[in-house]
Amino acid sequence: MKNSAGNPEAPVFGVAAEFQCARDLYHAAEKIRDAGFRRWDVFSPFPIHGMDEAMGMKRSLLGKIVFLGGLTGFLTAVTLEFGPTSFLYPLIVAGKPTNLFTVPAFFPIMFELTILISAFTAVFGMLIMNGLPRLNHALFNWDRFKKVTEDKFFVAIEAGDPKFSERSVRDFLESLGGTNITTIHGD
Amino acid sequence: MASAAMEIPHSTFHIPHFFQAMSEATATIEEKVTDEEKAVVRPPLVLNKRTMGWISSYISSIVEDKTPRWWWVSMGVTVPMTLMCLSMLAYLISTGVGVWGNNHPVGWAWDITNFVFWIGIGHAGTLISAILFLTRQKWRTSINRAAEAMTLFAVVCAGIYPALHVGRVWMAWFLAPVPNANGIWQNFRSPLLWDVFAVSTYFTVSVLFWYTGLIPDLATIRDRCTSKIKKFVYGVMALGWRGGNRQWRHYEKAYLILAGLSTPLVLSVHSVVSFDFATSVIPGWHTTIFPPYFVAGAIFGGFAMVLTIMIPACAIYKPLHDLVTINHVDKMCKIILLTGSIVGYAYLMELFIAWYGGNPYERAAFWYRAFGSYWWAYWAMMFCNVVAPQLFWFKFFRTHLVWVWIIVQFPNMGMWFERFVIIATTLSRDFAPSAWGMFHPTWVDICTFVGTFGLFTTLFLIFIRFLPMICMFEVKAVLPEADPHHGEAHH
Amino acid sequence: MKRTPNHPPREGQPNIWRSLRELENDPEFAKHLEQEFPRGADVYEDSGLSKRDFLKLMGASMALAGVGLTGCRRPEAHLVPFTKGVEWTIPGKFLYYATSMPCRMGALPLIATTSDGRPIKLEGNPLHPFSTGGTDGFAQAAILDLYDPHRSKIITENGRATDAAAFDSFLKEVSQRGGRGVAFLVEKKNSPTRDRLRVELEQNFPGLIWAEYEPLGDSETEAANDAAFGKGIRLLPKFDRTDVILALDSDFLNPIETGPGYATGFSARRNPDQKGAPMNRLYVVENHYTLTGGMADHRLRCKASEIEAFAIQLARVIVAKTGDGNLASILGAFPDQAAHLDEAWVTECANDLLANPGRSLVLSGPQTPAPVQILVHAINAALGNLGTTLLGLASDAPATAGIDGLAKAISAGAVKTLFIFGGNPAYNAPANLDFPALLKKIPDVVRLGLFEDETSKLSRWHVPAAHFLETWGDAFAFDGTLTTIQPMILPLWGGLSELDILSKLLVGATVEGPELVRATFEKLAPQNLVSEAGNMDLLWNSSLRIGFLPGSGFPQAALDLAVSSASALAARAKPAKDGLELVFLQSSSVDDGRYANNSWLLETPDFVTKLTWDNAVLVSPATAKKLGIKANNFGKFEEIAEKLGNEIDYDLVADIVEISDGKTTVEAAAIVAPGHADDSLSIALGYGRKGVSALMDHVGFDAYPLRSSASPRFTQGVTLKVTGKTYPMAQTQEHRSMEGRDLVREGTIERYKENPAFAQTMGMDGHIPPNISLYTHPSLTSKEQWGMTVDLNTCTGCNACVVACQAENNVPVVGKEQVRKNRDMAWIRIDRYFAGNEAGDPEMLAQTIMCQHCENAPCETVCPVNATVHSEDGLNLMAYNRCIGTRYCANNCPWKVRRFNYFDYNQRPLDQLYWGPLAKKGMADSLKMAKNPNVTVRMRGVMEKCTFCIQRIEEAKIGRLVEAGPTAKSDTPVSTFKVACQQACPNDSIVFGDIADPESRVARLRKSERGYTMFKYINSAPRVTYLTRIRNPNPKMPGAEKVGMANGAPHGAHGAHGGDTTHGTHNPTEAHEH
Amino acid sequence: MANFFPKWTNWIPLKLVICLAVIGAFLVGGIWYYFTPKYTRVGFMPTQPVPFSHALHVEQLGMDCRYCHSFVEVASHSNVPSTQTCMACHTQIRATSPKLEAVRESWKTGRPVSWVRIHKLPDYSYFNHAVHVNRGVSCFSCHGAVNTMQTVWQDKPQSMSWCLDCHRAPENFLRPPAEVFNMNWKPAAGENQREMGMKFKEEWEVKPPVTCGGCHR
Repeated sequence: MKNSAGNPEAPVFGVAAEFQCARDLYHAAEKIRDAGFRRWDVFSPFPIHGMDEAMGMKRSLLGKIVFLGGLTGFLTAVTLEFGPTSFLYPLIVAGKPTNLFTVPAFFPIMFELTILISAFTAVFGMLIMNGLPRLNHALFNWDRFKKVTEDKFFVAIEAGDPKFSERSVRDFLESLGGTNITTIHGD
Repeated sequence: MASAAMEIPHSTFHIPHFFQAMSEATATIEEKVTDEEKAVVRPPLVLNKRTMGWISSYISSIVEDKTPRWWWVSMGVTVPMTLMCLSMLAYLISTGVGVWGNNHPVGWAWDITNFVFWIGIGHAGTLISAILFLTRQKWRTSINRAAEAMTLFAVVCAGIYPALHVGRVWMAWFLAPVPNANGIWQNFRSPLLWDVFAVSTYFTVSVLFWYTGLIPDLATIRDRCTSKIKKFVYGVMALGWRGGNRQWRHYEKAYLILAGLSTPLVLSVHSVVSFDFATSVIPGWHTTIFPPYFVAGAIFGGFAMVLTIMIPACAIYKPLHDLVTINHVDKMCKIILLTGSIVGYAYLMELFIAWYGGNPYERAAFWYRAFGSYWWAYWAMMFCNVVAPQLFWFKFFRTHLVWVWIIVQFPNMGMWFERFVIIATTLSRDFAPSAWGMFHPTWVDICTFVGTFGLFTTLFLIFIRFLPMICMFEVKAVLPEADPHHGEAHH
Repeated sequence: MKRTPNHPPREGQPNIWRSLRELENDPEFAKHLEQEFPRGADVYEDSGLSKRDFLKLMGASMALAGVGLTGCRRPEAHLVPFTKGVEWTIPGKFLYYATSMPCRMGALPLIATTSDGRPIKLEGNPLHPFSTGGTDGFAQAAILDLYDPHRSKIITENGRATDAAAFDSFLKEVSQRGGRGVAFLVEKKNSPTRDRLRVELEQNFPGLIWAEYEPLGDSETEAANDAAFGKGIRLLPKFDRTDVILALDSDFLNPIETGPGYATGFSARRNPDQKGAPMNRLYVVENHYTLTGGMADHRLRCKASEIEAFAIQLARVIVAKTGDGNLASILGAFPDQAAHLDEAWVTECANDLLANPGRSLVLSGPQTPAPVQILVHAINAALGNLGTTLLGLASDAPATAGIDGLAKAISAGAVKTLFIFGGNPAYNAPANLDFPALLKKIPDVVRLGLFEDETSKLSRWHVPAAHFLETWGDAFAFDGTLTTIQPMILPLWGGLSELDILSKLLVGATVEGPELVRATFEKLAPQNLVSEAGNMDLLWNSSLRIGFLPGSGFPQAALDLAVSSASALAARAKPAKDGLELVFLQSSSVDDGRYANNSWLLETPDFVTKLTWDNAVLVSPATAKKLGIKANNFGKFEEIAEKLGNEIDYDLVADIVEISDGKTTVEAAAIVAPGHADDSLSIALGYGRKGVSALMDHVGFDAYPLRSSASPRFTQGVTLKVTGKTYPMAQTQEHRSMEGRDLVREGTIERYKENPAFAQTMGMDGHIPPNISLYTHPSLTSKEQWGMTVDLNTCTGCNACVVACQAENNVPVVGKEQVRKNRDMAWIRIDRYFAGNEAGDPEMLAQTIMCQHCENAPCETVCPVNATVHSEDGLNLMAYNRCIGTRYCANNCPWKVRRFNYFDYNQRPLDQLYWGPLAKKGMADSLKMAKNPNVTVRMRGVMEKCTFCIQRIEEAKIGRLVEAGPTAKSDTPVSTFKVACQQACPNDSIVFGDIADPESRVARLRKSERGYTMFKYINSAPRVTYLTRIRNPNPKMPGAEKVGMANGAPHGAHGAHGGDTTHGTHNPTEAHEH
Repeated sequence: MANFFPKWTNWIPLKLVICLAVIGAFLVGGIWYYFTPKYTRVGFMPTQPVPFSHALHVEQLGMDCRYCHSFVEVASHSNVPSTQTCMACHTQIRATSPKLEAVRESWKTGRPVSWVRIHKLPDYSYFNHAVHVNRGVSCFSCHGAVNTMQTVWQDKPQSMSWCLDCHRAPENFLRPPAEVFNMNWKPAAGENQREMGMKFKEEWEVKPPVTCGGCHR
């Protein structure tokens, strides 16, 4: 017999196994990586140090995106400040120049806007790259998976993976020391 | 193992037992430290070998269990205060700024004093989260959540003042650089406009930072809670977090970046606030020392407020002492001692420069601060901010919660006096003696200020009731068993 | 101006100026003024304004645009044109008429600005030979009196409202009855028409008693002059010929005491740079600080009762030196007394006078007793000043009874009908007469008054009086120039003038037009003038037009001292008693009480004490200590601060004292007044009125009960007791010392001669690096560049500019409570400092402060919304409608001249400011009419400040452009205009103009070596330049070395700097006077 | 057990974003269009107590603006004619027309006709007609083709930025002085408004104020 979660009629999402501690999960991940799987993931209550290498993933792109965000913020500020002050409606204020000499007075706002837009890009960039918010997910069909936010560790290899075949994957996970190996269906 | 949490009775909150509760807490911590833990070179961040399960279940239980009586009691106090604050503001807007004590020459008084006071308090949170995160100070994990929340609520209180101290609130939208039928724009050279941008940016970024940190913990609660409503609410708020490593890796990156952005932001906010004064021509305001000294002051007051709030919180939820250890308190006291001394140095340097600079107006200004009609405010500031914190040189005062709590009240008061001294006394006597005049607060001034404390506490109470007040996933991450090589030979 | 289809045709000569320029070169035409104002029909609503006036108001709604800042919504607004175009009025364009304000020292010639038929501003008439354009605070505030909603509006009989018919029939009855028992009690007005009618009236009413009463009048002077030089002689000082002046208790520089024009020539001779003549020198002997005392080179504190002793001592020296027989014999008539005043002072002063025979002048104020004035005349005679620096004028005013005479007649039952024109005897008659009781004795008392006051309550009839801006009239200026009074508007509430009632009594009817005045005019107009003008009509019209009969005036009279009669009067002198004396002062706010309802004046601070809304007993520091009067009842905290050496005098809380002359006791707050004579108390009269109006009642303390006809101006042997009660007072300036800062800069004439620019390097100004700016400032491109100079050498601090500004710029009144909170709104203020270390006897300095229109204005850079920016012609602009009220600009203003509307002062009653929305909204219609339609009325929550009268600047520029039309006539100068404060200044201390034009006066003065700007080191480049105050001490005088040392002594070696405060006050309490 | 949230909820975020974007766009656009004087003021056409037709008087009878608005060249504001002015003609012409009842009434009683104001500047801005019409700015530039209006309406937004458009570039509006009151004037063929305007601007030294002080006192 095999235990499964979700609606049996629904297509298979993948096969998942449970691990007891971060260490086991870490080594399991290394093996899965070496086995050459593509579409799989490990799940843990907290980020595990060094797991990226263990899964053989490159650095997140987020940094570069945020840089662009910051640049946008900065340029917005420059236009926002010089536009009105020097071009749209130049006024004599305290005998101060409207040319480049006035930059010191403009700096604070440039800085703030740079930060603001960067921060927005960082957060929303992260969410989008993580495909969040996504309230419904096949894994949520599996009751044991609830523990992932408490103290349990999981591995899931998705059906979308070219090397995926339910039987072999189940055995493979078993060999890695995974428990409660379960086939996850959608709903 | 979740059952472990259930055995712990929640101490119900009685004012008389309050301090006693705290001192007990101190005592219990001492004995609970086992020999093994003592042996460890660096004291462990979490005491009593608490497991991940215990952390989740205990912290979540604070949110999940039925509302304790003390909570209702305190709300019963703070909500009316909040309402008082709001009614005062209604009176202010309907009648005019004249209901406050402001006058010529003292155009700014309690309004801006309270603004700077609150915004200052609003610094510790993001500072702890950001700077300590970047400097890999693991001990921050157990206090940053509450501290950040405190930041937000303090900024909310602060925001009230600059927004409503203006004569024509209904025209305040003039501050927003939007195209309009009058074809006129803002003066981007005005420190006040910098303030608008700085404070709003600071608030927004802090919210993002705070919420980002909340997502995994919200997921925890989502997965634990049983009632449909909670499932829905926390479910939505958790955005469907799954804790997969492909998420964690972007998540951590984002968090790192936010920390990196917040750090200069924190420093910039109070610097910009200090520009309100530093860029003016008024003797006593026109000072280059202001930005660093304001920032130091803000951290100083901010940490004081964190302790003021966390110590009682831990006294109520005793087991939290395993997470917020005496070690944390000790570290924060040290920071208060440091920043307090920086501030003290700044005070003395001001006086020195005033004398050394040879500008008679400057000299007079500082003479009046110390010995003029507001001498009492000046010396109150000196004592609270410079003298009182020196007690923290002694480990005893850093490690006995009752003492800590009492001592940190001085920075809280002192920082208010500092702002009052800088703003009101300076204005009351500047260039032309013919225009000198005193400021006297009115009952509206006082009630509004007291009211903001009500608002602040109310928001904080709501926070600890409905959101995990300690960052669970980060605390788990600093447990020994979180290390993927935990207990392996080569480690 | 252009012709337009239905523009009124130009024939004849109107008594109108369409602009002040037209006054210089005008087209001729004739038009009678009363046709300007056809009788208004019904009365509009409750405001009681005649409908026509109200329509004028509405018709001008566009011009009146300004009341309220409600621009955002779109209320259904209406345009209400006239049904018939009112001739000469162009909606929204000002018309200027010449008129004048009657006052006790002679008429005050004015030009009234009217907008759509409403007079909105009064200014001095620059053409008038005597006043030459000066005004005073009272004249400036007269507009408010005109529109005061509290003015009485109906005729009452025994307190019950009745109608004109009833009153007329009463008058008819009186005139038919004729015969004895009719008396008049009037104010001094110098009106020839009134005198003419009075004489005619005396035919109908044999034994008619005509009494004039002025509580602050010059009866003593008249007595002295009559005795010394013969009946009806007036003395006119010629300051332009005077090198040395000694003023004995004479505040001759104060326009409210002498009327502007009296001191003409003084300020010119005060100028150290004048060609040909030396700068004059002023000695002052007085008991309390007056404007004149503030200007003195040498000032001696002296009890008012000791002035006599001083004069005697002075006379002795002069007799000794000159051996003048007349003086000797008059001196002999005085009871003998030992000299006990500062011998050296008197002698050196005398020597200085003797050194300048015929170029010196000794003056004694109207309040000094007649014998003293006699002696002063004799001294002037001995110094050969009669006819040179002191001229005699022969006025032929018919003799009048005093109030004492009238009182006798009343108590003798000889008065059946008493007409009281103006005044308020029930309140201000000498206490010993107990006038209220006397009034009750008279069956028929007819009271003609602007307000229903104490006297009205005791009168059978109260008749609302017409304001002088509502009536025809005439008056002699002090020098006898026949000055006309023409109405600017119909009586708002149908009041009657004195002339109306007199003519009703004479011919049984009032005369609508100027006939009565015209008749007098024709009597007085000399033939040669008539023939010059062509005919009487033309002369009359041209006189109305310029406001006076040119070439008229009292004839000169030779002054020869009538020794015998003089000695006889002198013999009445009694030596001063020891102990406390109480001196009754003229209030700069309420005069003798007549302006008790004028909030502009009540909020204008007294120049010396800076008190608003109250009067107080002034005591010298020493006497205060002796009597146990505290300078202020501080809180504990402030007391400690003062112990630490700070001058703390914030938020004055004064002690209440009891002053008693044995019979009567009066309670009043006492404040310590530097420079006051010891053992002497002073208190201003006219306060403590009751039943005037809600806001004005119980303002200050009434001192009249202590005043008797025997001692009208000061009384001796009073006792003072500190009650232990306290009284909060509202001062606009609490601090007294300059704290060693070089705000007001002064020096002696010697120092000026040796380094004319000494003031420019005083204090920190000696240390400013040449390249103080980091960047180059944007250039101000406009052709005109506006600037101002204030000459501290001639500014006396008389407050005329302050009230003028209030009237011109719709500056709101805030009330005592708000002033006490330092929320007064004045755009221009006069800072008063005391300098010099002698606690009792400091030097007093005045400095007029208004927005300095800094080119690099600190206020501008901090405004987040660009509500205050700079114009190309150098004005620091304030756009109220953009202001959101952060108050940052005010904080960052070194001069603290910016004013914030903490409440809706214009729209809410001052006693309901804290009620918020519950308070009554809106201002009385009549007060709306008083507003200047060209100046926005500011709302709550916005900042405001001096604009350099931008409305006048813009009008002038627009005027030029309209003239230029489609041509480039930009070379035509902006038409001559003055800003309000400059206009009002009687001493010409304020000069405003285009500093870009090197020829302009202001440009030349700015370049003067006396010129300096305040707080120069912050590099805000102010557009207001102050001219250093130069003193001319007599080196031989005791204390001469202290004169002109307000900024400390120059240290010669260190040429670069002016004062020794250069290096700052290590302890700012240094330069303290105590 | 199954998911707490059904599958379709996964689309909510995307839909939400799109909706908000659209709503936001409409909001901004709406305010931009409907809440500016261009919309709120232009076209304001109240019914007047007297159905006075400028079209009739100006276009057909060829009356000059200045016949009624007599002080426009000398005063800061252009006066509304007094009843007198109307009656000057209407005692003879149309002396009994019911349309003129209000005018005759006013003439009898002396109570003025109260016209509904159309062009209302805020109280704090001071506009001066005289200086504009004397320096080559036509009535047309601010009031539109009043000569063709049966009932007058507001033709221009008369907002601050609108004023500034001309004050910054008067050359686009200046016309020959003779044509100021000619409501039908157009630059003749071959004439270019801009060039002509430039010429006038230099010749007459036209420098309209653009700082606050020009209009706000």
